[in-house]
Amino acid sequence: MRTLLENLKERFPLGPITEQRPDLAFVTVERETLRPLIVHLRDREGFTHLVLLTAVDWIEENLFQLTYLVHDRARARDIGLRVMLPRDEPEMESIHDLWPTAATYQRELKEMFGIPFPGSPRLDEEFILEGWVDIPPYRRDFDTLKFAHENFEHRAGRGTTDPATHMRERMGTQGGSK
Amino acid sequence: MRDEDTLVRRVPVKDELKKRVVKGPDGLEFEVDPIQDYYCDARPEVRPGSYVKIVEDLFNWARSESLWILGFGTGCGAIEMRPLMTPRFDAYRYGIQWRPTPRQANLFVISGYLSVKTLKRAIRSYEQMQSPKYVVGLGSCTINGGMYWDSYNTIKKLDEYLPVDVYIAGCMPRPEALLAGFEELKRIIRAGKAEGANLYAQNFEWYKANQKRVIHDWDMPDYNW
Amino acid sequence: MTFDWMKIPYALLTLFIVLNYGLLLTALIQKIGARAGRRHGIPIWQNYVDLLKNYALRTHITHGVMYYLGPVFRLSGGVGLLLFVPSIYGSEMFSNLSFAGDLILALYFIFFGTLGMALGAGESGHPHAAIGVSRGLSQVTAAELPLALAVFAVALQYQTLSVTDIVAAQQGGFTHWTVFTNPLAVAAAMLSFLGSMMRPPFDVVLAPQEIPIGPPTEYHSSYLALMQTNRAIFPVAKMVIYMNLFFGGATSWPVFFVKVFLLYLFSAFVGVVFPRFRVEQSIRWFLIWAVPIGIAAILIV
Amino acid sequence: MRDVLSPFLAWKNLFRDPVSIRDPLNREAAPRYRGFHKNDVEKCIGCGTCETICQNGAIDMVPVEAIPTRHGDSGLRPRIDYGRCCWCALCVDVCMTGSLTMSNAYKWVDADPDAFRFIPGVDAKSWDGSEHGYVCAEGHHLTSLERVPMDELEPEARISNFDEIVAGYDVERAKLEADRCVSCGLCIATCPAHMSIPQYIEAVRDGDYERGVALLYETNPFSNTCGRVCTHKCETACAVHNEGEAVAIRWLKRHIMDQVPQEKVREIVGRPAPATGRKIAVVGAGPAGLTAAFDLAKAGHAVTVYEARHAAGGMTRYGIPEYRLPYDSLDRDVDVIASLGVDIRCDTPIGRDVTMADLHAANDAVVLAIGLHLGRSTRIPGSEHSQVRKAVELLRLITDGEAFDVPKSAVVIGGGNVAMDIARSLARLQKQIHGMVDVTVTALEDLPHFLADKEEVKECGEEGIPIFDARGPQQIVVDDAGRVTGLRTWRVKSIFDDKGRFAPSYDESDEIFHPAEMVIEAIGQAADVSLLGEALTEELTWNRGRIAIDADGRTSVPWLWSAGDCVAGPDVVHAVADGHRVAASIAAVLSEQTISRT
Repeated sequence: MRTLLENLKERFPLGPITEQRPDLAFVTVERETLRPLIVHLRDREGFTHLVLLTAVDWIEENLFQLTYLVHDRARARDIGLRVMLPRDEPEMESIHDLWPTAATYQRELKEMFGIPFPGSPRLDEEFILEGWVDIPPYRRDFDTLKFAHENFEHRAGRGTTDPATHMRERMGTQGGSK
Repeated sequence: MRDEDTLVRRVPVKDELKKRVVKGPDGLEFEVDPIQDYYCDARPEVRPGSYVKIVEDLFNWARSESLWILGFGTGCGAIEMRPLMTPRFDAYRYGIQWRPTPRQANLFVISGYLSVKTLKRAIRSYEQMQSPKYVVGLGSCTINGGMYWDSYNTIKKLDEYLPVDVYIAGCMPRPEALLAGFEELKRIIRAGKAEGANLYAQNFEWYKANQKRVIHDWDMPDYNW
Repeated sequence: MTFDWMKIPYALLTLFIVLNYGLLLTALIQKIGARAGRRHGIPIWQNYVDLLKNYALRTHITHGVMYYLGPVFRLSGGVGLLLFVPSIYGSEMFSNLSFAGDLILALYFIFFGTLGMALGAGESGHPHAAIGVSRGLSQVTAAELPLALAVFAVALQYQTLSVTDIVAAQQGGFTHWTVFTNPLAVAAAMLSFLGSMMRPPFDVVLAPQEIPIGPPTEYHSSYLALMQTNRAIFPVAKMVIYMNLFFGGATSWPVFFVKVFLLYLFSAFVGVVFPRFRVEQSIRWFLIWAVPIGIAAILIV
Repeated sequence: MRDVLSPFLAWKNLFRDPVSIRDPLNREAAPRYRGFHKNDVEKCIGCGTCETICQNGAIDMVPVEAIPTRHGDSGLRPRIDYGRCCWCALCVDVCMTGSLTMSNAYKWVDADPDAFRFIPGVDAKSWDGSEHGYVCAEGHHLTSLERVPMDELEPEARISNFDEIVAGYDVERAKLEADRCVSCGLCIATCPAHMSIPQYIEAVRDGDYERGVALLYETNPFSNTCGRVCTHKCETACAVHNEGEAVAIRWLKRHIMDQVPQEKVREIVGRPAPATGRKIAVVGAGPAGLTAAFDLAKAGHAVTVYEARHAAGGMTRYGIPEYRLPYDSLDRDVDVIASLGVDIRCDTPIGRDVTMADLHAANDAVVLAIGLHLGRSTRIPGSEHSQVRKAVELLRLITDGEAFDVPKSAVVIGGGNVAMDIARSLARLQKQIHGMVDVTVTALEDLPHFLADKEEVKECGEEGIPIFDARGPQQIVVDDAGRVTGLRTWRVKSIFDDKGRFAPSYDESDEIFHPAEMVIEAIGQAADVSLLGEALTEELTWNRGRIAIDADGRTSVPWLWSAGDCVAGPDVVHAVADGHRVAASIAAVLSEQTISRT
């Protein structure tokens, strides 16, 4: 893994590298570097399996993080490629031509995070959500509890009491108060 | 960052459901409106039972002892239904069996959470079942949302959308609890109180309004059967 | 030939006996199968309850005339099969409406119900039903082939097309039964029997556990109940044919019950322990194993 | 061929028993199955920790008719919504009393979806009596039951001096201790001053001490003092107390004050509101008087505090020994109050140069917070002897550094904190002067009913002071030369009669003679009301020797309020609460007057 990373460093501009395990490393790369790098990994280094493509919303940094995890079956090792996208302009190049399965992931990311992958097949078709009417729900500025309360009927008859407040109301006459 | 216009996806009608003109094998052209033509679009009606009490009692007994369950596992609770078919629990000895088609089933077991997408299918399946039909809500999720109480995509109160005859507490209820629920349902049926289908027909507008409130892409007729 | 009108109530009595016997028999076989799976299985009266329940449903929908006629055809296939074949040999009461060429009619009736079913199910418009129909018809055709061959062999052997005559020829001790006089034909017929009894491994068409349940997908309430009624009568009727053709027929109701039960048990004996074949597997199986035996049977005769 | 035939072997099952469960409808679950909830409502304290931990929002705390709110019990009980619950049992694991458990019942079928909300233990259920089910594993607790240890001076190191015994937590330990708090808030109602205890503990957890100080000063300007010597009744109400050691609330309060420099504290407390032109006089610079002064000064009133002694602090300074409450800690509290512009005039006893009438004339309101500075006497034979002293009197001498004859041996009568204070102070002086300790404590109460704090009793023992409990003093023995030789006591059979009145009965056969040069009475204190003057004493309404006040601390004389020990009995934090109350009452009355005047 170490040699592979050294090798990659020579060929591609790589960002920060985390070696999580001897057989698992994460590399952060620029948006433009991803495609040549992942093609290189697939065709030259034996990382033939796209394990997953997922995203994280770093709302505080105003970034989306895409993680492409690829697996090398022969040597049982994985590399995760991270791409940081600005949240306000998160468009990313599609890799469905490299792995057809990527199209499904990309469709899901479009739906749940609103990250567009132009050219990806069936990208705009509904995946899990049908008739979704709010911002993509995996975005962290989406308030799921609020949405649930506004959209769905909850059973009436609930209501709680704060022990401290309740005790003060019941025992308030003892001692002074502010 | 919340930009309603670009992020909110309006819900277009699916292509295969749009009105269109097709050419038949005989060369004649005719218009097809799938939503109208492919379904029987009729309002449900209240169907009273037999007026002869003893006959209705006999029928109810037969209905209770012959529960045919629609094999549609909506949520995680479906995993608890499977053991019932195994020799370990052997639900068949209680007159319970699973049918693969809603037409032949009388009992719809909502096995846990219903996502909005599943709800749509569940409603269609329910409406295709023949009266009298029963619904059993399984576990917390059907009662008040369960662990998905704050989820953006699951309904919280099943009885808002379908008439439920019996609820079984648990997350998920054990197969034994399910059997107990079915036994309770049998009791209710025998007592002639399991009239969910008529309830649904009576309060049809209310149910539809609730259903349409959460199913934003309503692209089917109001009643599918 | 004068028609004895008394035959009609007698035939209906046969029908009644066979219906009840069929309902109990299928339940009993299911129970035996369940025991082989180490469970209790359904109550013995479950079939009655299911039947009553389905007749008692309050709503039913139709998809057109053929859809309605499907179950009717199916039931008349079963009833017809039963009525034109003598159930009890030598009994005036229970010879039903049998006549000289009834064997051909019987073969026709076996197929008739299935065809009617196919038409009705096709009318329902449900894609699963259509899949079921195509599956069912191909399998039934494949299964019917060895049976037809076996029947021809038997007809050749006894030089008659009357079931009554065939039974008569087998009287006088069990060594006279076709099963011993023409074992190859019986073997072919029994393999076909497995295929047409809708039990595993050949039940993919109608298996209630399959997601596309097949032709009955859209059938429900009283339609389904008609089909259930048929499902109680039809196997018995078919087994009557088998019994008459190959196993010496029955001279009294107890013998009838025992022989039919054993025949049914035979299909269950195989069915309980084998998993389902896919349609193309079962067709191949019939063509490779059953058909050659049937041809051999004809050749030998 | 084998493949074809071997499946037929399955037919042998026909002759074996079915594996089906014979009666699945009445099958009992495993003994530790997580079934439906049970709650021992007697044990439950309604702390709501189960509600807090529930990830599904399934638990509501609701009042229950039959369960009253009382000290350490909110009177609320958890109501569980089985439309939410997922039986993860976190609520059982976290339960602070172990009252919440699960039965192994698992069948509940109902046609009514609203039926699935119930209060375990209150709404009777069939599984209430179930013996099996999930309970929190023995010894398994989500929160630590043991208090983070506090560094203290060893008995040998502390007996010869008045150095503070308790070292206080460092930041790391304080965080660990703060982590044990479940923020239930049961303590708040118990605290007379209703301090925001969970909130300031949270501030410790967050390391945000300035927020902590701000929270403390909202309710208590004597946080340095209370952080050391508060009676901390809150800790008896602590939810953790039920199964382990209560959170060290007092030490955490002290920790906050220790962490923030004095200038910063003053800055946080802020400046008073614009002057209102109203003037208020406070008699007595103890916690009650100064708290009232603090509140009133913050509101912009001009406050003058008159103190008879050399320094402010009242009983906290003159009653509590320095090893428990160092004077500089007290000074910090007083300093903050003075920084608000409160004019504290020491050595100004009322009745000598200034009278109550003068105060009335010059001010809009007067607060009487004179504390309990007179000791009570046992009035047993020999108690008039000059070597029979009052504890409060000796403590005052010690504080003022005035010399007195430290006896070689002494016996203290009393079982309260004052008795412990004087015994231990005396022991220190003995050690310093005589090099050895010889103090004995005798008390009416038996040890389980002791009035003094447990720590006090324990530390007393550590410092070599024997305690004789359940001893009734009968006679102070004076020898022929007129010197006290000791105290004779009888064993107490009971203190109160069957009507609950104070009427001790003794076992005369069990007599002990405690030899001593000096006998110190520490059986209670009284207020010195001589300063009121005759006219005012006449005018006031009295209640069993104490000035009668209404719920707001106002006396029967409209311009006079009274607060603190002199009306409420000895307790620092109670005095603080009293101070707040009269301040609020005065402020309300003054603003009413302003409105009616304009």
